[in-house]
Amino acid sequence: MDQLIIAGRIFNSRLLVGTGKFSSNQAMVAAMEHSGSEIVTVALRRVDIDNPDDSLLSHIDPERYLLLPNTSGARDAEEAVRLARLARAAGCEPWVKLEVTPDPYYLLPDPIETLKAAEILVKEGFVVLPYMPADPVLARHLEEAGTATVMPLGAPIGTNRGVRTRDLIAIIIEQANVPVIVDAGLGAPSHSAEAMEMGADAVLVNTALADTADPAMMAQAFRKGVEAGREAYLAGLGAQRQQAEASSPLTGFLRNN
Amino acid sequence: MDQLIIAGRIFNSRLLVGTGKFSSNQAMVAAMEHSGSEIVTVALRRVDIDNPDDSLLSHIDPERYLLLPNTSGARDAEEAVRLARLARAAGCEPWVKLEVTPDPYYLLPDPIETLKAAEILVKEGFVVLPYMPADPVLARHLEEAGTATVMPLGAPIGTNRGVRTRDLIAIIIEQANVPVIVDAGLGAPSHSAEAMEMGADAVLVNTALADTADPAMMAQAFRKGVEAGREAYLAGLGAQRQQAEASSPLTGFLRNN
Amino acid sequence: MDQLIIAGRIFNSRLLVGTGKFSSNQAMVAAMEHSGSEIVTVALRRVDIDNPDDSLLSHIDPERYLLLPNTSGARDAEEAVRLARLARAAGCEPWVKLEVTPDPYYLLPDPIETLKAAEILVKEGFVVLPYMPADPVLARHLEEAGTATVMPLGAPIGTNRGVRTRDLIAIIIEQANVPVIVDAGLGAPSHSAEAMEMGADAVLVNTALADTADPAMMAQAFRKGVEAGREAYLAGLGAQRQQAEASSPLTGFLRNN
Amino acid sequence: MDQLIIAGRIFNSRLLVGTGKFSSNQAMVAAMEHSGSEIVTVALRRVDIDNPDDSLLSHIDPERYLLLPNTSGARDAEEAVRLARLARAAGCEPWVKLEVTPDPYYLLPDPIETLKAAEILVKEGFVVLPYMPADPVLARHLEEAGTATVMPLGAPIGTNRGVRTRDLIAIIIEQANVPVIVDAGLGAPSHSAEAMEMGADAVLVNTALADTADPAMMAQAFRKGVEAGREAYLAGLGAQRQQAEASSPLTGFLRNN
Amino acid sequence: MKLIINGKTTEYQDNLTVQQLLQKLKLSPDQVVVELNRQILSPNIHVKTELKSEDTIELVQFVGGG
Amino acid sequence: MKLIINGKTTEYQDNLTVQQLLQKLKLSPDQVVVELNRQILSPNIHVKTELKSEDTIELVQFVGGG
Amino acid sequence: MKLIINGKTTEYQDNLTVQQLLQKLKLSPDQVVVELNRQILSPNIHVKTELKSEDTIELVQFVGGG
Amino acid sequence: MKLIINGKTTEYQDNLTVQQLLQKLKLSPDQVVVELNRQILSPNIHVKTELKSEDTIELVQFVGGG
Repeated sequence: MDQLIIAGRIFNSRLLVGTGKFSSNQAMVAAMEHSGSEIVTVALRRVDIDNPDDSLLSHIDPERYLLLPNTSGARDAEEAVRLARLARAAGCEPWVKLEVTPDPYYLLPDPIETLKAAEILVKEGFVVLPYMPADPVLARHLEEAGTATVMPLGAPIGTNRGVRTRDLIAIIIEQANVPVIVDAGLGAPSHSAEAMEMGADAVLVNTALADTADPAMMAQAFRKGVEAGREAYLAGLGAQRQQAEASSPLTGFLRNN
Repeated sequence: MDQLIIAGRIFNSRLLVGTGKFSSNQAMVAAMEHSGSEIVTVALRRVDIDNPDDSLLSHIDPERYLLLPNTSGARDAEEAVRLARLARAAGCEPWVKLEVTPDPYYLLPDPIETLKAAEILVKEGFVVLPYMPADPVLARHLEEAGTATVMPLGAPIGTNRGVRTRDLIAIIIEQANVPVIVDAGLGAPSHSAEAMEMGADAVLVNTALADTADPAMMAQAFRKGVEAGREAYLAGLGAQRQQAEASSPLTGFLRNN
Repeated sequence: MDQLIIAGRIFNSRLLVGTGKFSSNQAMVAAMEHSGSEIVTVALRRVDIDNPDDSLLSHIDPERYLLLPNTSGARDAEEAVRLARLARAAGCEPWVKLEVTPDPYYLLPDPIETLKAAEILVKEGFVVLPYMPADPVLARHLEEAGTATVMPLGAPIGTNRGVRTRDLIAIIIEQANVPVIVDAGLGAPSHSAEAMEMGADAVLVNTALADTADPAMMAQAFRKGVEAGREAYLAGLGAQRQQAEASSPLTGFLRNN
Repeated sequence: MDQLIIAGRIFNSRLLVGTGKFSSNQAMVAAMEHSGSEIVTVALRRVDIDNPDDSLLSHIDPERYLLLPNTSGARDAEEAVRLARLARAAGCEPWVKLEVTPDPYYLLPDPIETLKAAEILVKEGFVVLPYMPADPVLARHLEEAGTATVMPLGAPIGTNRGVRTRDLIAIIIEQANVPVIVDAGLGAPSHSAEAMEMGADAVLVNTALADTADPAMMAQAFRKGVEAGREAYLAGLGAQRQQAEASSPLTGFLRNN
Repeated sequence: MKLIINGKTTEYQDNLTVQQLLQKLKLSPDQVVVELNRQILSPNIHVKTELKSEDTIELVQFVGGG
Repeated sequence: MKLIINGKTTEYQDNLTVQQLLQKLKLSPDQVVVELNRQILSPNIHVKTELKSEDTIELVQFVGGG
Repeated sequence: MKLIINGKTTEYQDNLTVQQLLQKLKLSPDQVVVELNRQILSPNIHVKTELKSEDTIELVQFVGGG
Repeated sequence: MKLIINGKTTEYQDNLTVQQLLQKLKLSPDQVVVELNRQILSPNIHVKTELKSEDTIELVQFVGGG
């Protein structure tokens, strides 16, 4: 059976979903359920003392989903490490989606600080899933540092532009010895299918699910897109051709030539 | 419930499959079944007197699939009309996938002869599904001639290049009053999902299913790709952005700024 | 020397420019001059009786530029033929850029009516340059009808989207026996260079020159873009590769391995 | 006048050329001359004691070209620094194109080692032009380290695939305070024009010039492509549109509606 | 005399040739093409072509176009 | 009797109906369509359709196609 | 007693343990993580951890994120 | 005297300065850079730099590169 294995843990779904920006917790839960996902990301923030909202966690069944805290908001390695430790202290398993994004405008990952934080967190026993630029050499450094996966970006977060870094992600997939999870920028099921057809091990989606009239249906669409891409990859895709190739036999039509 | 209606007939699947180029009838049947398709295309050829192969039809359950004969091999309207009539005489319902391809190298459709044949066949009571260039004005002419659908090409037959005519197919979809079925060139589930996300009503695939190590799995992948694209279209896709948009709240990190 | 020959007439420039939408006649003339073009298109319209504007022709030196009237506005073959005859009566040489665009929204050419008009105009002795969809089979029909060139569209007029019909234009170029002029949609010099690198014989540009703060500089930029693409085509471009290839010798660095 | 300024030095050409892989020194010199370039890159290698080839330098006029030694072959910061020092000892000005490429297959730059080497070389007084992944955050780190430019890759070296990292290079250009030179992967003049239209300050080309039947003509083509793109950028390009926009006036054709 | 010129109907007191009409409208014959009742007139017959009531006249000229 | 079947000429000694020809060729009438001198024959008249020399016959069937 | 909680300074009359502070703020200890002067506190020591003036406390919780 | 030059070991009978070595190898000092035991030598000290056995010498020059 075709399974995704991260840090020795087995998953049957290859779609990770984020929990941000949903219009309601109900919409979020519906999306999670229809996505078939087994890993959901969450963020850490200060409690608003004056009106603390109800805990997100009460909506997420820990039996069903692995909670993957991210370090979003961290601008350098130190802040990322601090967030990861807080998340663990909150009772999560020691898994962390490492994000270090100094630029608040494009939210692109910092290769230097991400590697630095990864080295520290791995030493502290964390299972580290780093969000990273589509940079094959950096992917190798992270892998050597002991990260459980690499998570190259398809396009900047929330742009819905798809696998714009295609050539480089193909190289990462070819060279990686850990699962490659394409994260950020996947705005349509066709994008997730494309990533999987390329041989990615999984994809992570959030904005595209939150940013639609029907999160549940969109989540189901992404689920199918990911499965479609994976199955096509396993079955073996035909090569692109410049010349046409008839799908009907050309010979023997009703003429004599 | 979301259904595809062609010439008043209702279909629950939006994936049409061709029966050409499979390594065996068993592979073909497996692909048909896993595709979930309800419409399969076939071609007409001269019997090889010396060793007539067993009839294709014995492998296709007429209760389950609508047989859609094509006019492949026709180089002009007259040959296409002749083939359509022969197909009907063979006991098929009067449905025809109209193909007129004078150039045996790229097998591209002839806009002039295709329209001419469509006008004749519609008058003779055929339900005409014309394979055509991705040409919005021609699509209108065909629709005015009474065709049941339009079938613009995504890329030349068998190239597996995907929706290379994207801009023009988008215009056809916007303007058409009959179902738009993207035909030819779709080589991966992501291509079929992309076409459906654009608002196409269905897609037709053949080469990609025949030209793989596991036709059954590939057919299932395309089925999911088509469903994924359709559901995403119905749910409503987010727009592409130039700037990033955080999927985690950026404010209120553990610092005072 | 590398020359463009249309209907036996020799041109040293491979850039045709349109005269529409300029902010002033001065801007138009500056663009024409800096483009190096030898062929400029013009349109025919009713005189506004109440305030007839000064004649466009007084700004265009007939010694320097071949005036190429278009049939813009024509919605069918009859209107196109009528416009062509009027243009000739106005004293132009019998050259015409044939445009038949029934849809006022996307202004896409009508393959059926364009071919019909081309057949009539060729019989009447016109040198016909037809604007057409990027449809290789239609290109052959037009060539057989006796047109002097084919002018497939890169993208809908005025969209600045570039050679979006790349695959099909490549086939037209491969098969054509008359000059192929890519028309419409070329919004940047890189687009014109790309078309020429593909082997196009010339390109026609208008919107991109009129729709800029500095038409003269933009015209010069397109001139260079067209020349660059042509020269690269003549010199012979290298193939695209999947794998990297060192541009510096890799061996013999200061280590012993 | 539009000039390129790097580390306070003024250049009139925005095309840098490499000297690798030419079939002969004559071909190399012809390409250099026709390119109009003022900066040419060279590599350092061990002398072959048994048959030392004639010095490359004798073919390059130091009055006309700034010699820019690269550190190609270096797999880490230490090797890159060693090569830079050797180049300076050879009598070059202290300019260096910093390249650190641990992977001999795709020759992609190492973000970590490149930054490390840049910091050392800047301290030693070198003018550092670093070849780098198309990574906006890394570009900022390099700029803060004091590099004179950033040189993001368009595509892996020698692939001729063009500006495949377009979205990210656009962000680098938007944010950079030093010249952005697009390096590697530009295989056609249209690619160089595209990079310049995006606002790049210069491009570097080598493989495309060496890997053609006529290096001199190809070099001239790239020169024009770069100038075309730059002038279009300065003139101001029109935006891409989804809808067509007539280049001829649509009103007042010879009909009453 | 009632003339339909470029789709608009106009009244004229006295008879006119095409040449006289163009003069009235201040249009030089080398700038415009005249179509009279769907027939194109070559400039050299403007002078001897009498207009009659209900005639439909199209006056066209070149403008910028792509 | 000389028949041109699918482009090839064949000699037959005795007279044949279409039905008899199909039997000779071991083709079942529900698998093939018969075109006689460019006219399509519906299966129910195979039995009473006599073939004569120089007749041109096309026998076609369905095959896989896209 | 002056406490800096999530960046804001607040005055409290009487002494407090971390547990008591959470009760005052109506926050359940299994919903928030407490950081006291940059040191993370495990819930089981909330009860015996006395706060003193000028203490800097961060109270954080999980929210939706991608 | 044993010298390791560009990774290859060579025997020399008599003592040599760097300048003499370059002469033996027919290399002009303005074409190559000399690295002696990982130290770069400026050309002006070639003449007075004596080589001793086991010295590691790198001789490098410019070649075409991108």
